[in-house]
Amino acid sequence: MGKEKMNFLELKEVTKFFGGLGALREVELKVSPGEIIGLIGPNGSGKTTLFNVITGLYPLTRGSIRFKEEEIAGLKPYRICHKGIGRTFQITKPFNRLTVLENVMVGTFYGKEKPVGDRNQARRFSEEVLDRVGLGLKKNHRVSDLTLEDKKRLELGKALSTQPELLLLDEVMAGLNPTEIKEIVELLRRMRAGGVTLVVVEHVMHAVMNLADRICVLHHGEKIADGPPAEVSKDKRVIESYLGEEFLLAAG
Amino acid sequence: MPNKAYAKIPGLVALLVLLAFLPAFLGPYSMHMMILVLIYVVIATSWNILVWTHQISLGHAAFFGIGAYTGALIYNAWRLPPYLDMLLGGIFASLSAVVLGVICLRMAPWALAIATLAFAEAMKVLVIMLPGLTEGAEGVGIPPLFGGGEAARTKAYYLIFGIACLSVLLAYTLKRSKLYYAFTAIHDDEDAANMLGINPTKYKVVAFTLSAFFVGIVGSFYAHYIAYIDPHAAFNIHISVEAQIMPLMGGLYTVAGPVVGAFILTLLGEYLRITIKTGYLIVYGIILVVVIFYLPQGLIGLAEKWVKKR
Amino acid sequence: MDLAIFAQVIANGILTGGLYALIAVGLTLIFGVMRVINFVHGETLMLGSYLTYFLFTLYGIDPFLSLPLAICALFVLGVAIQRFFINPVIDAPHLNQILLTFGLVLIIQNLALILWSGNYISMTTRYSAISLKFGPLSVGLTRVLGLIIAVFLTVLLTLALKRTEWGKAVRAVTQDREAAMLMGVNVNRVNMVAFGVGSAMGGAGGVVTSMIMYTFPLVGMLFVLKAFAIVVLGGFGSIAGAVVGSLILGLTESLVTHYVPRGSGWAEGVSFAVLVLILVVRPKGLFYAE
Amino acid sequence: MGRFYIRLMAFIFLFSLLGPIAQAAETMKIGVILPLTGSTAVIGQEEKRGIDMAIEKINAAGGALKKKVELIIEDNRGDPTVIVSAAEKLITRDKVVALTGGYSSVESLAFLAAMKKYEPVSVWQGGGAVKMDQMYGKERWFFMLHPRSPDYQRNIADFLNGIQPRPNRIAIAYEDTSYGVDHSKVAKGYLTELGFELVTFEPFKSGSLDFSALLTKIKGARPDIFYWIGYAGDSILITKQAKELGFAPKMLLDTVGVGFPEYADSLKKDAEYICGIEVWGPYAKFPASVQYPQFYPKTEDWVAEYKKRYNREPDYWSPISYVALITLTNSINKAGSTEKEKLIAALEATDTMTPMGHMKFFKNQFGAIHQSFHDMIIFQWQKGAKVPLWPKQTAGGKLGYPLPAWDKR
Repeated sequence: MGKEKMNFLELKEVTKFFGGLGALREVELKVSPGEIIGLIGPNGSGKTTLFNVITGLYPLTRGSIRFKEEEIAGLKPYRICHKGIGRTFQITKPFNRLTVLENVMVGTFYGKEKPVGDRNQARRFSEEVLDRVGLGLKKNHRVSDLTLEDKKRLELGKALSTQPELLLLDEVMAGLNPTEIKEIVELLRRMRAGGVTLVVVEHVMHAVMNLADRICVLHHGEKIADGPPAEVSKDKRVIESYLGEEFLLAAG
Repeated sequence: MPNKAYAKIPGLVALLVLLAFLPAFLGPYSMHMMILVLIYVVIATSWNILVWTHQISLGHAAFFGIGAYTGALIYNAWRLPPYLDMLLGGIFASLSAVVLGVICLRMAPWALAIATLAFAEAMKVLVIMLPGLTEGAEGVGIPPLFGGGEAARTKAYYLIFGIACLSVLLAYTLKRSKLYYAFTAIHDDEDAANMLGINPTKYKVVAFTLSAFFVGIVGSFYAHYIAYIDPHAAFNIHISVEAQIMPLMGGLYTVAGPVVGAFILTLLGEYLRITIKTGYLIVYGIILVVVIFYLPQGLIGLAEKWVKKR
Repeated sequence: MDLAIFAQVIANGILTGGLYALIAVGLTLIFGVMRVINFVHGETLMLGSYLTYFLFTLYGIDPFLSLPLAICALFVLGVAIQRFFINPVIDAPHLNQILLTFGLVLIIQNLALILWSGNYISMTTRYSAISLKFGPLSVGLTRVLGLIIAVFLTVLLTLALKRTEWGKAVRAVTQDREAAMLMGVNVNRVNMVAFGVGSAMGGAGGVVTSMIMYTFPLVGMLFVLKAFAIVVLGGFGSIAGAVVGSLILGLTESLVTHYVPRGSGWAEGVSFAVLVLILVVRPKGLFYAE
Repeated sequence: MGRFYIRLMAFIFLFSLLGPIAQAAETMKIGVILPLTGSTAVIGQEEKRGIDMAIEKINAAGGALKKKVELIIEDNRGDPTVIVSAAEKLITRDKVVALTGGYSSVESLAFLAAMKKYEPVSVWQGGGAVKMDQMYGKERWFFMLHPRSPDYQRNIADFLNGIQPRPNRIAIAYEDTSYGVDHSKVAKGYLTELGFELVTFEPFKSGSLDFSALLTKIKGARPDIFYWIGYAGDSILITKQAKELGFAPKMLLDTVGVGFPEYADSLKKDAEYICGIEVWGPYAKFPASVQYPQFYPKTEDWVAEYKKRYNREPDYWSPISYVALITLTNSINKAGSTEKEKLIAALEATDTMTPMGHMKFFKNQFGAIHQSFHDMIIFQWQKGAKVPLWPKQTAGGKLGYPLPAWDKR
């Protein structure tokens, strides 16, 4: 906020209705390059829907989404991917018929408009990505043999394989134990250091409060707060509607 | 992995050599059956490509029929070389697949299955109702391939053998190509594939087109070989059904599966027909049920299990 | 345009649509609950029609009396088929299920062919082929009775789905199988009963078929493709969709037959084209709830 | 993986071994191809009844050339692809001396196309399309027992032309198969030639679930005569729905669909006054054969025997199949050899009375050199029985015309 950098991602009056049901109402959001934004809110508040709208899986009812000064609303997901936005899914979506390495190679092959043609080059790059997310040793495993943590890592790896500039992460820490969460947080920090901007949907409060530069809170499809973690965690509406005990529990 | 692939080569070469020298050993009837087997090898292999993208077609008879009619009508009109006819049959089938693919792509797999079935029926109606163009329900006769007779049959065998090899080679190459990654990603999770930069529509149409191409070619080959084609035979739902049963029996998603399935089921079907006089289709049905219950991965899956155990 | 004739064409379309609906409703119920493309449905129709035929010719039992009998018999058969054949592959890919049901079709059809020969048979009751006159309209009594049976059974099924515990469970499973399972719904039981009810509807279709047309061992094949087209058109699992889809198809065929030269030959092709066009606009069918 | 290929190859090898195995020539083998399953199974089974009766008698009379005649019966499911496989098998593997069978023109055309290279002697009862005559009529090895579509339609046209008062407006509907299309074309030619007005000329899908739309259209055209060219189930449904729609023109006429016993059994009094055409009916009165009384008794006796055996009325497919097979074995005996030219000569010399009528091959005007049966009978259902009305000299009753209203039948 207030930073005078170029607007990396800019959402204006983003509104999404399912039938008569408003899932997102006039959401505004600005993301600068290199930021980590935490996106929080109770279940059903519209976080995942917001991701789906940004990535083009759902058509927008109204509003505008600009990425690097270019309108991307209405583009198909694969076009948005080519523009440099990657994402993970809350329920991991691995390609079960492929090995871990092959999963990542899909993104390497197709993630950019001009795909990597050379197979060996693609394989090397994919292996690097796997090393970065800590799956280097499991590259030939079947996806079905992976633990939950590894599946989440694979989600990250697949997203990274498209060489995104902006990454939308949907609950990559859910269901993991504290040690695993720590590892993932470290991984995300490294990714940011590597130049990737992150928007993180997360329920694990202490982790997201630690990680994020800024926190956005969604409630019933509306943005009710936006600011540095310390500020947001004291916001009355946020505590009432969402954080409350849960935050205390998580912090404890 | 590479070792395993090399281990297959001697067997494969032996099989090809055997098939290449088969005409020397077989009587005319067995040759006829082998030609039918190879026709089904092509159909099953081609159909299986579509499955890689999780699209189920119940209407491959449409591509077969389009190929057959293209071949027969063009040959009767202009007497082009049969090879060219077959190529044109494939091209027309592919074109129709592009149209069908573009129309049906947003459908769920089951809806697509029914839509393709309807497409085949609609094509049959079209052929019947346009007798000026197609000679309608009475069917079209064509001079037999290579002039008929036994020598012609051997030639026909090598021709279909070549076509079958090409279609299997296409499947094999595809399986090892970049395209296979896109196909499988779409198969397993279309949204996730989309988010990794894959345009599902495009690759589904590609799969449809490739899948239809060789089926159109063998449709045209069939018309030339049998020397007579009619709408009910060309757009026969049994072709569409066999196209699915064979890969399933052999092993879906694999390259060898449809080939094995086509061999076994064509020969088994004929064997049952001539040995069990009444109700052999009951036995065929029972075999189908047993395969689905006890061999869901097909014979290739079974073979791989054996290999692993050893 | 002659209005009287137009009215007759519409009436024909509606009556045919009613017949289609009777077959399609059971099919869509089965699909909605189990996501199984069930080719056996045509055979339940065939069995229902032979049952009716034999009860009538051998024991003189009126088709209307054999209706509850056929419904019960096919219900039991449907439950058995579900229990022993469909249930084991309920989580298998669609394709395996399609081919499984296809295998069953081959078995049942060819058994029937051996048992009852390939003859086309039909029966004549006191009220068959009697025509009812409504002004200029002339319609067959049995067709109207068939429509009444179709409406009655569809309404009954809809009420059962709305009002009973089983109905609630069916709707829960149709919407989201996993969620229903988590909510404590006995999905296995729901599946079995749904398959039984669907098959019973097919059997009822057979009773009507044997009255208004004819039967032979392959009669199911005449219906099943069209029934699938209707189910897809209406939206898989939607009863209302199946009814509307049936009427659309029935009316399309009737109108095309009457107003297009050589229309009877084109009718089926046109109705398939309509199917594809509707699916282009609504890929999941008319009444598919997101 | 290697083992798997070995197994596969073993399988192929075993199969190829099956080919050359031929039994020692103890018996005289004759191949029969019939649609015993599939949607036309009803015909195939009727044909088989005639063939079963024939083979019993043939072997009781000493077989062919003093050998027992062995039939190898193949089911082709009514599928033209399967008929080719079946014929290939019979000729090259079973080495049959001759072939008989067949049902539809489509199958027959596929059969002929595939068999041209072997030229097996075939006494064939299937198919009536003129296309067969034009494409393969000159084949010396091919003998057609089935009347041609013009035989049917010429008789129909003359019959209609002779009705007093003469009808004028005729509505035609035909099934969308080779059979329906071929017959309708020929019928159109003859009828327009005689000055009839064709008020509709509509195809319908065989196996339609509903004819009310088509019948409403035809009813609206106000024909004197409704003539449909359809089969079995379609004929039953068309009759039912014509009544439901109150469609009662002066005459309802079909080709062969209304000839099946099941037609009248199913419809009872609604079948009354419906007219049809057939090659033969159980009411026919042909005398016994002079040369072969053991095979060809007078029609009445043959029908009685059939009824005793099968407890049903024969349709013409039984006797035509019966005659086909016996013609073949008789000719083998007469030729004294199975050598092709001698056999063809013996077949060409066939001239006998049969329960089906006079059996003799002649050149027809459509290009075929071997056609036999061509007399047709037009009948009307009256009081549950077929009454022959045409040709006039053999008429067994009076035509009910114009038809009474449906409720007065």
